[in-house]
Amino acid sequence: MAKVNQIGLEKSEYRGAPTTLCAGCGHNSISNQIIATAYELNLVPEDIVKFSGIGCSSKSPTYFLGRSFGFNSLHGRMPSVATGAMFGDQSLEAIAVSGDGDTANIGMGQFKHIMRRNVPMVYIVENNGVYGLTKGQFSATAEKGLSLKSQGNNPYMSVDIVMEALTSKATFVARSFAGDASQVKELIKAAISHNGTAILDIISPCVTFNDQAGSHHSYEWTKQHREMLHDFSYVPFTEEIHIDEQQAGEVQTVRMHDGSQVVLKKLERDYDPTDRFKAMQVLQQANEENILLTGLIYVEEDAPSLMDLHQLPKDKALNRFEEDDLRPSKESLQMISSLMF
Amino acid sequence: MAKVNQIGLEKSEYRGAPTTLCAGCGHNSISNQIIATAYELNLVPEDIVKFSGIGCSSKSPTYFLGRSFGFNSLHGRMPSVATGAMFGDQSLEAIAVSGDGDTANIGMGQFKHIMRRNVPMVYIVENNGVYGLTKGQFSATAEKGLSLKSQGNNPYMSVDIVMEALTSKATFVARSFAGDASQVKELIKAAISHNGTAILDIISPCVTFNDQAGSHHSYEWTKQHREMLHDFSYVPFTEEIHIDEQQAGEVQTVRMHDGSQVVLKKLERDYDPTDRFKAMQVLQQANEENILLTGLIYVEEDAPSLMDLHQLPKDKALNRFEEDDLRPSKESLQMISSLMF
Amino acid sequence: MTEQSLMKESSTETRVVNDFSITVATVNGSGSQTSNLTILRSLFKMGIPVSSGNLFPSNIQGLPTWYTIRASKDGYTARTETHEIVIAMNVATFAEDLAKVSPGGAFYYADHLKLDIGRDDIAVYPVPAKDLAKKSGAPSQLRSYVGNMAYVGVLAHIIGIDMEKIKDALDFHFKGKEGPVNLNFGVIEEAAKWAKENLEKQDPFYVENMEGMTEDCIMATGNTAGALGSIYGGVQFCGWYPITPATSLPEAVKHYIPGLRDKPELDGKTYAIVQAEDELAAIGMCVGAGWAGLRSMTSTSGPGISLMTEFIGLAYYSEIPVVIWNIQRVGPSTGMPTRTSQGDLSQAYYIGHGDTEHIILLPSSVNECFEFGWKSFDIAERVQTPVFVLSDLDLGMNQGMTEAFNYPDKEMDRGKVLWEEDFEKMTERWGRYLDVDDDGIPYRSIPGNRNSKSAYFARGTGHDDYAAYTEKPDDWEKNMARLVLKFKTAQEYLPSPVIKQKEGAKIGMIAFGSTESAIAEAQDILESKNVPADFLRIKALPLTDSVKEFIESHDTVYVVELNRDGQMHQILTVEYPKLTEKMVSLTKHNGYSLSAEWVVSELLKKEQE
Amino acid sequence: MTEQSLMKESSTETRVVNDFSITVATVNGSGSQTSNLTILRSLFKMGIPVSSGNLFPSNIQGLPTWYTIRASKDGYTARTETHEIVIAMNVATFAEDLAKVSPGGAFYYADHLKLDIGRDDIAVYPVPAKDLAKKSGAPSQLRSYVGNMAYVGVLAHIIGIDMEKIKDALDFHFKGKEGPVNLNFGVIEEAAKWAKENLEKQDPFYVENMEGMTEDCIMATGNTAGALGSIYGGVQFCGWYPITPATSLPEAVKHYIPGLRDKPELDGKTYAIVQAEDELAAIGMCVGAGWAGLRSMTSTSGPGISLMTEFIGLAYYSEIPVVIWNIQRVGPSTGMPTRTSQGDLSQAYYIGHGDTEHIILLPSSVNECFEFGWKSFDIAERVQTPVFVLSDLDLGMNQGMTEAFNYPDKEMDRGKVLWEEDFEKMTERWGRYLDVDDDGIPYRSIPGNRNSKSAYFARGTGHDDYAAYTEKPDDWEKNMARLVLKFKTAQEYLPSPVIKQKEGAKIGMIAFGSTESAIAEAQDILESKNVPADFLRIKALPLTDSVKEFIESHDTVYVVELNRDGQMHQILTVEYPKLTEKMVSLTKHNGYSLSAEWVVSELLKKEQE
Ligand SMILES: Cc1ncc(C[n+]2csc(CCOP(=O)(O)OP(=O)(O)O)c2C)c(N)n1
Ligand SMILES: Cc1ncc(C[n+]2csc(CCOP(=O)(O)OP(=O)(O)O)c2C)c(N)n1
Ligand code: SF4
Ligand code: SF4
Ligand SMILES: [Mg+2]
Ligand SMILES: [Mg+2]
Repeated sequence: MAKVNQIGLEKSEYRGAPTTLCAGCGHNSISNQIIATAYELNLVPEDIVKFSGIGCSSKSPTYFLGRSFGFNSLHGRMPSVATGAMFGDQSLEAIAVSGDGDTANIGMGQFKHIMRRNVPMVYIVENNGVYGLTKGQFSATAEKGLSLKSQGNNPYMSVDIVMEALTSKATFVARSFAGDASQVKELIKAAISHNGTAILDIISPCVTFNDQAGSHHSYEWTKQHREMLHDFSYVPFTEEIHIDEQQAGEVQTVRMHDGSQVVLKKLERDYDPTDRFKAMQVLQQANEENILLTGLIYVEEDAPSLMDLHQLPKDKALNRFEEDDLRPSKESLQMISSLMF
Repeated sequence: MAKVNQIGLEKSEYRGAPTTLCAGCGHNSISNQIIATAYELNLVPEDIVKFSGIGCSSKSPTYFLGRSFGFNSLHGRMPSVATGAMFGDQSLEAIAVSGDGDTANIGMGQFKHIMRRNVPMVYIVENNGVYGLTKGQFSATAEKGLSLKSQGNNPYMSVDIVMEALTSKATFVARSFAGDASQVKELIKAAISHNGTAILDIISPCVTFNDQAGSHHSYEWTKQHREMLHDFSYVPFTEEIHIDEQQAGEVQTVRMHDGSQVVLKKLERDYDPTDRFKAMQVLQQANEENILLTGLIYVEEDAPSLMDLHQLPKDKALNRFEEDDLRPSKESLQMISSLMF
Repeated sequence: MTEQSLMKESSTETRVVNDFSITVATVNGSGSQTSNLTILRSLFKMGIPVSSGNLFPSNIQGLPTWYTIRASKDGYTARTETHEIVIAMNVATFAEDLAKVSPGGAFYYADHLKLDIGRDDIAVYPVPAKDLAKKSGAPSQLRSYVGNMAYVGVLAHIIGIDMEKIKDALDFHFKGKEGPVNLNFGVIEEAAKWAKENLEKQDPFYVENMEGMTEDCIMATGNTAGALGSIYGGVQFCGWYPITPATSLPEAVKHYIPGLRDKPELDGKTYAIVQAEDELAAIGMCVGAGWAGLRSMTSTSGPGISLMTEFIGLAYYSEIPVVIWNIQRVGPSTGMPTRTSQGDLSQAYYIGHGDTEHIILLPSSVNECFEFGWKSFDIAERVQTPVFVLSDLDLGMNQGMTEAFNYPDKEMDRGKVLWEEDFEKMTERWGRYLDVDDDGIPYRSIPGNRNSKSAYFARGTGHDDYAAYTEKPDDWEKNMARLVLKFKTAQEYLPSPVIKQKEGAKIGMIAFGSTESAIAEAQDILESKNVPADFLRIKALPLTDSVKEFIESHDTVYVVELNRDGQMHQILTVEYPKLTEKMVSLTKHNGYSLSAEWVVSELLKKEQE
Repeated sequence: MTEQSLMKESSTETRVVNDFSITVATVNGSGSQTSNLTILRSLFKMGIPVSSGNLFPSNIQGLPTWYTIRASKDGYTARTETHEIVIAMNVATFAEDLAKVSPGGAFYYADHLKLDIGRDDIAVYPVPAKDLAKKSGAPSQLRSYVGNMAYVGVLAHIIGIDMEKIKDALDFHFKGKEGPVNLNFGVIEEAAKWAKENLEKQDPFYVENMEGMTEDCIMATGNTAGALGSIYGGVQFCGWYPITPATSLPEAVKHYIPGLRDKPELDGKTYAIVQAEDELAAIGMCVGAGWAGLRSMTSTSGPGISLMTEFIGLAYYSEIPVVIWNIQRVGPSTGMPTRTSQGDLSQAYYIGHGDTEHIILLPSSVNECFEFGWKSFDIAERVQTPVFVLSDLDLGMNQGMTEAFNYPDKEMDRGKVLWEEDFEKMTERWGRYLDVDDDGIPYRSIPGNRNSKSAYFARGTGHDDYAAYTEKPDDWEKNMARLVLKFKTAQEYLPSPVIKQKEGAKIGMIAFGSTESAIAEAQDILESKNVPADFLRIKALPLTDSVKEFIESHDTVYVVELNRDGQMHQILTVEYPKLTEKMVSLTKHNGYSLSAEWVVSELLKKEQE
């Protein structure tokens, strides 16, 4: 018999349709980590809802969590669709996948505005610096000067998803690399525990159009220039955290909204992910040194989410309300009419 | 006889149609400073082209520089129209006016992308925290928690135009206040000298919908919380700069692309506007202290503009080319055909 | 009444009672709205049928604006081409306003505008606005506002408005707050007194209390009515972006919904209203919400609709209910944002790339804005598609007299939705786009449904009956053919046209939306000229068969509309190609609402051809 | 040729020469394109008229894809419904591909796909793809690519492709680089040799060198042709955003323009190409550039057009020239991005809120894509309005045989533009929107004009003759009426329809765009069945009078198109309401291009009704 998790589901029950992406595409690795996360966190697939825009990356929600609802929407417009949909049943957990083109080019406006509203969702940018699905044009995250055979030189300044998220006061910002399965997975877990928009910028190489060694979105470059901010691990709220006395000074824990915690063990740097401005500073420095920092970059656990702001009922999904609660009484209409001079 | 400037124009020749904005609107003050700038810098009105989106602010180009071409385009889409139009005659100087709604709400995407491309233009955001023309709804720059009688409380996080510009690697970023005519004027002068996108975030109170004392976009609040980064003055390239020896340590000069210079005299702070990251830091701190910093926040003079990148001819406007240069020869077509297997 | 005016009155043969229009010319932002509404409301309270039209500029303060009130004992509410009474408070348009007055009409003007009159075919009354404002003791920034009350008083005296009703109107306006009521009423009384003492009645226009026409009526704007209708329709999500003249609809939702829908026994709100960053996001949120099972709506105008094009196509093809109000203004492009139009009809009907078709509701009155407010949700959820409600600036923003709103006479129709228990009972395999009932309408499930068979992946890409991605030619064709069938089915859920007949009519008129009042009035005028014409009003698209029958049964049918190209005429031509010879297009499109006079004269011109 | 096959050949009564189709089934991303193009090009070099169609999925790698080559000695280039030769290289679609082969046809398959054949009505040939790839010594990641060359060799031997021509084709493909040419040619020769030794000819299909049909022809895609046409039209600005199937057009502009337009005597470029952040920005830039006097263009597909709606309305109303290519794919919504369609016609014609109307060019061939590439700029600048060029995926992305491009036979028409010297000479007051010539087309000035009278403030809001803001009803009406006149004038600048007559024809067919080839073939088939039909091809909208005459002069006219709702039929109905009885709509819309067989059978069905 296949192994099951605590709610009795096999890992296969978290899968979706077979992928139609290229063999080796970073996006597939991320899909696998989403599957692993959901399995390991014992999530009920029916409690999850998936969103995406258009692109190779945005196709990927077909390839995980086949038992969850999902909406493959329009290019660059996933944030608005997710915002509206999340009002439907506020108990659902949203996992959204977008691409760098989908998010930073056509989707820049909606991306920035979803963070202002702190819509509760995991927002993964599968960042490869190009438009995969339309065959390799530069996206806004491509580094200035990147040269691609079919495209020439990229003349424009690049967008840094993480800096954008920090500037927009996003309440959870992380970066990872599709090649680092365990970091990706732990970060997704933490993101799921977060009450608000959790931005995950994941470098996810496009093996077909942008994986040559020099490119900042290639496996090779990323592996060589990556530095972890900390050793990151996620502890579900059901488990206790044990920290050696010896380690104490080296470890920081952050308590997530749902009671789980993330444990950050110090590596090279002293890094406090609850200080937004320091985060910007450290990142900026790393950029200048050509270092790609990964890990949990910023988190703010006490900001209200959009659903909190709109005071939705706690016990009943908005989409389960019926005529009784939705249509005011006949008397009220008379009252209103009498006000209509 | 009325006074004329060095090219023999009266100030009135820089005016436009009579304003139809509200009496006391900050936007009118800014229009006046644009007029004064053009007059004082001896600009030929025909060498200027104006752009705007839609809003009270975007109406204002009708009210200055009546002898310049202009395009009152679509809501939030001025940046793209300006980008395309600037290819027409690369010798023109572009002055664009937008509103906070026009720029930070519907226009967020285009705003961010114009900076990536460094389109040569002065981009003024007449920032009042509301939608004036549609009667006072919150814009994205309205501070969180702002309360307006007809609108209730603003629940969402605010957009900081200057931080956005810095994050987007804009090459000229400044902030001012419509109530400070001389600072506005000097900054516009410097912006005009800049070769690239010059972002000017000007707090410009809406006296009709958002000028109550507590509002961060009111005359009163701004006057009380404003701090100047430096004493800023613009020196045209025709003039020499004289700096006392005594002052030397207190003064920084920045040479603009056209040879003019800006002179920054130290006030409270030690501030170097050529360090983008420091700029972010200083701003962030000021935000936390509820201080509105004004002045030249960042400038980078050696970045190529979009026109440089596209290697447009230096001596002749692109829109003056004719058939001779635009239609390849008959022979070339035969050559090409022979390649069409 | 003074003796003098009594005398005058009895000597005036052509006494015109409750049947004329009053136009007030002011500067916008000068606070004349309270004055104008006070006149309007006091006439209404006197039992006189009234309507109003506000011709305002696209800015906030300082430009000319005209407010017209029509009093019509017969209940006509359309714009008229004549100006019996004009009140000139704006120096900039003084000459123009003076010229406008119909011969035999009355001209009131602020007496500090010392300008030449030079017309002797009209009655002329000065209004001592400045003096009275000064006397009122109001603070200086309020003077022009208070000054506007002066013309109310003078007018009230001259045409005989019931002072009690004026008080009522002010009471209503200031929600009973004594301070402002008294201040304003004081000025009005003062002005009336001044008029009594200084002016002599020279014109034939009077108002008198009347009965039988307005008792069951209320006064509201179409946008308020639409908002209330939406609330009674159970709106759960409203995502919107400000744009004139659509803004006041969602703002009214926001204003009224807490009082009507918040209940102590619920631990939260049953709705959410989000001002989006633009129209793409507004409709995106609405589509998301509609997909997630919420009654979702937006309100915008032409430019906003254009921006929504891609999303509306997605909603059509992925079959998501959403209600879209378009309060039409004059396009193309930014056009004239503060003028009225019926120019977005074809756009709404066909919007989107590829083959599409959309349901459109066409309210003609404030009352119907309420009705379509709730019905639109039933239709959208039943048919699983976007539903447009096409109102316009005239209907949406002007205070109009209307029958009191009727409480919804049907239970909510949530359409074919499957919840957990439905899936548990199900024996066959469910397909999101499977046509089980042969009516083209499939069954949908809603995110949050915890049954493991209920989930599907919604998409704008080619999909088969089971919502799976497909590029197969037959899948595509089958699905698109089902959509055609679905829109045929839709017809039975749409409001049918209404027909007003005239005896012996051989010709007909077809119209829709806010022009109804002008057409109905034109019908009466035509009858009086012995040109009886029937009138069919289209309430919805796609068309139902009775429209066809109407055309068939008349010699000529005039399709009257407020746009340049005759868009409804074009749609009728496409739908009924065999009847094209009978249809004649009559169009007007200059930003003004339709007048009966224009309809009559254009129609008679064509009849004579 | 071996004795054996010679024998076979002479014994085959039904020898079919240069008249069949070859379909290759592969996996996308497996590198079969070079093989397929090599077959296509070698046949073309043999003088055989050829066409190709690539049916590919909307992903990058790993899904089934089919490439069809039609060889037609009579020069027909439309898709056919029959599959005489099928080459199966993809295990996933093996059964389906096998079933597809027409009775009497030939089936080639990669012999490592060890699957059942089980049909005895067809010839069957294994292709030793894997073995040969291995033998070639190619590195492992190139094996499937090299393996694809194997079917070229086997096919070449069996149907008799001229080996020299294959060499030519490879030479062209690899731009003469010896390494890859030899490698690939080696595999092909090896495979042909293997076939010669191991296979026996069992089918009737042959190719032979021929003359007289292709000598003046070249081979290109519509998108390449459109790009070149634009370059010869003097494109100065191209703002675009990637979308299938429109991407390759701007990419071709970018590829070809430096070589054709850069000149040593100029100190810079005479063009700029900007990949925008989305379609709203792309069209925004183009509108800005068009306003600033540049020949400006964009290229997109349905979803992109939908996003451009608001800007296109602005360009219509502020009268800015811009060329918009829509390479149509199947909508609504994201639809089927890699399938062809004519479904965006109505959208293009009427796009925008308010009353609008747009010029549309409808290229039917690769050659015409070139022609409309340059003409579109002349028309856009002459009429000062957006011009759509509606191509489609089939025409845009498939290599098609076409007459060599004709160099523009007219000087550039820059339209009514005023520069400094014109203003200096001017005596009257210039008005940007003044109709001086009574043709509805005003004179425009361009930013950068240094004459102080030349400036104006462009706007999408209501404007008068002098471009000043106005809300006056008469200004609005007058301007909109002028636009109607302008579009009437436009007709004289548009390409006229072409008519192909058949003797004794009482019926006609109307079509447009890429379906021409199918209709022309259908015409011949119909003639052979004694149903002669004339054929009018619409090249542009708005329609010109000859279309009307064509309809009038036939008993029935079939309007044939690739969409669901018969969009051209609808437009014809609106334009010619009196002729509706004569028009019958024939539509097909499943993502495939039209076939003559379908046209014939549908038309005959209707004729019999
Ligand atoms: C409105 C619109 N414009 C363009 C496209 C074409 N398109 C599809 S995917 C894509 C880019 C995707 O890039 P990215 O988001 O980086 O995803 P990736 O494929 O690289 O994972 C584009 C431009 C579209 N589908 N819709
Ligand atoms: C597409 C579109 N949506 C909405 C509008 C309506 N509208 C006009 S101005 C405006 C907001 C302007 O706000 P801002 O840019 O801050 O300018 P302000 O009036 O405050 O100066 C809006 C929403 C429009 N004209 N076009
Ligand atoms: S093209 Fe690139 S992004 Fe798309 S599936 Fe292939 S590797 Fe991944
Ligand atoms: S409404 Fe506000 S922004 Fe608009 S003109 Fe008046 S003061 Fe200025
Ligand atoms: Mg990408
Ligand atoms: Mg504003």
